[in-house]
Amino acid sequence: MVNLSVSLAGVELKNPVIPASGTFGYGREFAELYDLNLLGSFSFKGTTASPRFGNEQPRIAEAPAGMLNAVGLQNPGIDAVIAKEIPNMEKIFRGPLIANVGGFSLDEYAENCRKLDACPQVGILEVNISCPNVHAGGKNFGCDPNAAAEVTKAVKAVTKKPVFMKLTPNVTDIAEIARACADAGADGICLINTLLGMRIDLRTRQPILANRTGGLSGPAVFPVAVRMVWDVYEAVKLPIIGCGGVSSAEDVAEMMLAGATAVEVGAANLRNPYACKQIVENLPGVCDALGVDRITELTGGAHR
Amino acid sequence: MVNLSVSLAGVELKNPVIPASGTFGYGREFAELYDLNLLGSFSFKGTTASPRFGNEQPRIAEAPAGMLNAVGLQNPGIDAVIAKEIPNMEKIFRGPLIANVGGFSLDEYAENCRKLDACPQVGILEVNISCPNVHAGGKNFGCDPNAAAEVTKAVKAVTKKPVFMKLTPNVTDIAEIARACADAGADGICLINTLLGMRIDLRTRQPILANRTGGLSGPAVFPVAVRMVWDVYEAVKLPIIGCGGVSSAEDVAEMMLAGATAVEVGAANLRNPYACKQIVENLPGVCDALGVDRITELTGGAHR
Amino acid sequence: MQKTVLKMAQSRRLTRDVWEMVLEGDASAFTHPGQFLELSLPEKFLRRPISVASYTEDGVLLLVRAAGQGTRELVTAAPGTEFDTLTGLGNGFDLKNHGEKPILIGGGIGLAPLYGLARKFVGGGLFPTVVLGFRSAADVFYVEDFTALGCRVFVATEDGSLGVKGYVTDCIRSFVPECNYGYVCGPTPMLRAVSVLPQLSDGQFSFEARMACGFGACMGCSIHTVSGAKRVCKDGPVFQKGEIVW
Amino acid sequence: MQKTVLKMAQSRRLTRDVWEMVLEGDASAFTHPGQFLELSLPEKFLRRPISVASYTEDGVLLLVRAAGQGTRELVTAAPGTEFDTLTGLGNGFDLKNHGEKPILIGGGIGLAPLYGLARKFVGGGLFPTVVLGFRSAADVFYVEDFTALGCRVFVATEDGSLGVKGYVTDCIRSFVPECNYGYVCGPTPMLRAVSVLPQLSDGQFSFEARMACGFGACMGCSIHTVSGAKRVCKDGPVFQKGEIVW
Ligand SMILES: Cc1cc2nc3c(=O)[nH]c(=O)nc-3n(C[C@H](O)[C@H](O)[C@H](O)COP(=O)(O)OP(=O)(O)OC[C@H]3O[C@@H](n4cnc5c(N)ncnc54)[C@H](O)[C@@H]3O)c2cc1C
Ligand SMILES: Cc1cc2nc3c(=O)[nH]c(=O)nc-3n(C[C@H](O)[C@H](O)[C@H](O)COP(=O)(O)OP(=O)(O)OC[C@H]3O[C@@H](n4cnc5c(N)ncnc54)[C@H](O)[C@@H]3O)c2cc1C
Ligand SMILES: Cc1cc2nc3c(=O)[nH]c(=O)nc-3n(C[C@H](O)[C@H](O)[C@H](O)COP(=O)(O)O)c2cc1C
Ligand SMILES: Cc1cc2nc3c(=O)[nH]c(=O)nc-3n(C[C@H](O)[C@H](O)[C@H](O)COP(=O)(O)O)c2cc1C
Ligand code: FES
Ligand code: FES
Repeated sequence: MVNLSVSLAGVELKNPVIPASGTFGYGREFAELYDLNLLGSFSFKGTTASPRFGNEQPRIAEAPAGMLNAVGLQNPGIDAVIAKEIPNMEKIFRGPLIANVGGFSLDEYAENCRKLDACPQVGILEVNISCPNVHAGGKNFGCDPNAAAEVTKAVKAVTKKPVFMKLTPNVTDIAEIARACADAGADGICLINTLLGMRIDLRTRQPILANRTGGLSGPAVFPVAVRMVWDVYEAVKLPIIGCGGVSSAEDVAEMMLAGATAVEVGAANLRNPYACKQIVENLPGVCDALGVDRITELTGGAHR
Repeated sequence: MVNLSVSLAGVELKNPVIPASGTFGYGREFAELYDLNLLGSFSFKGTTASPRFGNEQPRIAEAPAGMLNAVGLQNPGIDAVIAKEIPNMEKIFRGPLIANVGGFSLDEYAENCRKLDACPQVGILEVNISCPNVHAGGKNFGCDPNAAAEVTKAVKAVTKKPVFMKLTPNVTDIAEIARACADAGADGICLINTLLGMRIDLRTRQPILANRTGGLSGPAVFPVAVRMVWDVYEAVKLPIIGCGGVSSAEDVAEMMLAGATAVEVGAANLRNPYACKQIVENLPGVCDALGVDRITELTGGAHR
Repeated sequence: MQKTVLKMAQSRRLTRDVWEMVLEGDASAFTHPGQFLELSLPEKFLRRPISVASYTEDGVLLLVRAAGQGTRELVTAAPGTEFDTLTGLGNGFDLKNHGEKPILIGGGIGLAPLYGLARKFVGGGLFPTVVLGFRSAADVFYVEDFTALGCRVFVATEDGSLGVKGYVTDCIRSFVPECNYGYVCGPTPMLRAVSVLPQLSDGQFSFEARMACGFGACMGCSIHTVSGAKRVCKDGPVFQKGEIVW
Repeated sequence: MQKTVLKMAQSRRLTRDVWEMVLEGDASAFTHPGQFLELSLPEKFLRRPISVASYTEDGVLLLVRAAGQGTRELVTAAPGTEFDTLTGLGNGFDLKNHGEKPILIGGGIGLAPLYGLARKFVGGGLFPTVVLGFRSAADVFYVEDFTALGCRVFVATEDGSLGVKGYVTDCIRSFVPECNYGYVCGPTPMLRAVSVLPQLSDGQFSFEARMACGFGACMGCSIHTVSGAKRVCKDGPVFQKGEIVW
């Protein structure tokens, strides 16, 4: 029997498989298909202070071995999430939840995290810094080490829960951003969010997405994600949640060898609603084939 | 009859289809399969001052809808290229060649371009700035606007041929790099080079590539390339050679709508040696379907 | 929702770009006409949403327009080709509250879900009026199939090459002014035009959106409604007239 | 090189991970044993290089080890499956300069190109000695096929469960010390071990490398030789002993 359990900054997960934020809603649709308690955790849809509709239609475009999305953080707002969604999630998943937090200002991040700090169901705060800073001309927090550090500090000041900073891959030096977050007190790093992309409709000659650009995810980004997880593992001594293009148990193992302690699965859930379940089921076999008794042995294995 | 001809900073091409550097060697292998004169031009393998073996084996890894390469600029050096390869290429392609130039210092870039300036067969210098600067601790020229501008100036000082700066996509703000090149006198921009990626061999637990990381290319990167071409088109008033994941005539049209004047085809040549020929053959049909008489009408069409 | 494998049984070309396809397999997840399925195609990451034109326990009938590369591959797949499919998606039409004088209004390929709806109505003894709009005579399909059910069918073509010249709205105004409850599916401009026909006091409108999941998880397909954001895939694709924000 | 479509005619399992496959189609681009082809597989970007174990005008024989996902898909493809293929790749073995006493030395799946080579030699009246190495008896395949050609065949297994216990080098030293010209294909450590056997004054060694194009365009497969960088796919896969830098 392979031991699949992992620990993320003190939070114990029965296995490293975590549906990624925005691809699992609040779990409801998947709970109709399988028992979510087989998952390590799940990261629910990114939450902002106010309710958001997000971007106009179309929000989805296809890409080779992947997809673009420009949902734009649609969510009912932090208060509704805490009042309605978290109690609902508690009914379908007993383990610690990962709360993905968005924000357009330092205050908003802090406010959201302060409120979530009071929710015992939430085990980890995953702070999505791929958001434009309205106080800095819309510059993305995650693209600047100082801004990333400021968000980290603002959030750490209001919570005792472990804080994982979720990084955008659209940067020159991902290790620099990770170090800034680590120095500012982050408990872990989650990466990658989506790569900025665009598709154009030949017929209309306009970008397919109403928002013009969207985030590329799915298998296409997997090698980029593995490389960035590798870079961050070399740069900081924090647990890493690896994410980007994972769609099989083998991909989970590869991500962990690159340095991840746990692994998020995003777009794969959308194409195959049973993706996470199948990955969890196949993981022991993959570990056996690799001669591994405890899956934690894999973490960072490629650096040795 | 659709008019497919395009002009790149004064250099006339019979159509916008150009095999990308490093995926077409010096044309020889393809000339055995079809008449290269059906191409707009071709960009031959990146040239450095000295002969280079490049990286050790393995240099190639697979990726979803793409591939990683870490060839490492294998080439016989500028003098051998000028003495042997360019005369050979002249025999199989009558149009203007695109000379892709690498370098590990400003001097090396300038030296290579000075020598190529004397070659009448070369129509355009395509300066690959995805190279580490040995004088700046190995920092990539293409990741820093100042370094990119310095290379541009160094090269422009030694040649009268049009200079296209070939950008790396591994940056936070591609428009900033493009603007730096434009301000420094570039005649055009070529993008994108490969996205940094990594694959790990589960069995050996080590990165597959001897160089550890490699460059991701192929269809997987197409949406990223389209987005960056869009961004650069908005940022500078220079002709753009779009590149990255193009594998069909439709992709060429999409790249042009995003802002490209001509389009390079890379990894697709490796998977299908007839890729460029088929794209050229299909282009009139695609233009017809889009109701376009002159293909130049497409350039930047999505910005209107 | 169910994940299952459907097998291409037969495919028949109806017009230059529309095919009728029969897929066999477990279709037990369908409960209402107007629901849809999502087919997985080789070398495409996203599934393709297609309405069920009708369903039985062991198969579905699809009407598919070859709109792009994916649907082109689909309609030309060889018999026996298997498709990994999500079935029973979306809410479908509500047959109970059909108003006084229901009318089925379809634009082009949008008629697909109305066929199954008409069959259900006819099975229950109600013979709705059907108005179908097409670009031109060459694009017309499935009119006889609706007629064969016993429905009164009107055809409108934009160029007048068959039936009434003009849009479905022109046809409805002129020939069936008495109908007051619409079941509507077609391109969004048509839906909107139909929605402002004063004679239609109420109705149900089936929407399209680019989808990533098709089952409510990603918010990729959300539209504005009077009661806030709704997902076309899960809360729709059929929306009550009163909910819709145009 | 030629781009063509090959169709799976039959596939037969030989050991737990090795299959014999017959593909039909235009194989006229092959001129030498030791050449290879590159098969395109659905959902894989890069083609898979496989040696031709033998070829006729209208087909090829392949021996394939299910090493990863791609080869697993390949060996289990249904008869009739078509593969877009580049044929006639690489230089292959030189049969003319076979030295005085040639010996064919294969390690595991590396025996594939040697089979065609042996057939060619036998066709020309020369019956080379063959030494084949395997992990264990369960992994042994194609020994009878070489024997049936009339060759003298030695088998070595690492665990001694069949034939000589040890590596091919052990076998060669003990049993065929007279052979002095090798045709060698197998894993790189084996090639190297064979190359330092003092009895082999010369020989030809077939190499593997991860390839992107397979036809000389990308420099993905380059190795060091005494005369500089050479491409395994185009300048090889067979290299003369004297060229090789280990
Ligand atoms: C609920 C619903 C029911 C539908 N029912 C039918 C039907 O019964 N018959 C039929 O022929 N078509 C139907 N469609 C439209 C059909 O889904 C698209 O024509 C198809 O997805 C186009 O795929 P493609 O690969 O051919 O085109 P491409 O343009 O190459 O597709 C690229 C991407 O855009 C998406 N896309 C493109 N057009 C549409 C569209 N109109 N709606 C949604 N997504 C789109 C594709 O799914 C794919 O992800 C329906 C759509 C929805 C949302
Ligand atoms: C010239 C040549 C001749 C060959 N002849 C044979 C043969 O006759 N029979 C046979 O069974 N195998 C042969 N091989 C090895 C065969 O190409 C690999 O086993 C196969 O590519 C593995 O693909 P996969 O998808 O199963 O494995 P994966 O590991 O999933 O493949 C991933 C990538 O790595 C490449 N790769 C993995 N292993 C190798 C390898 N050993 N050599 C080259 N590329 C590799 C694949 O081509 C693919 O691009 C030959 C290789 C070369 C270069
Ligand atoms: C439809 C969609 C919505 C997403 N929403 C969020 C979000 O709200 N917050 C967030 O941090 N990441 C969001 N992401 C990014 C994913 O969580 C993940 O980081 C990314 O998709 C890469 O993983 P993948 O390739 O497995 O999809 C979203 C991704 C998709 C596809
Ligand atoms: C094997 C290989 C070698 C390459 N060598 C070079 C090179 O020498 N110089 C260069 O500027 N780009 C080089 N590139 C990058 C390509 O020219 C191109 O920018 C990139 O691959 C993206 O295009 P694609 O997705 O169509 O392959 C190379 C790419 C590949 C795959
Ligand atoms: S497509 Fe995912 S929620 Fe509708
Ligand atoms: S694989 Fe491309 S040169 Fe050999």
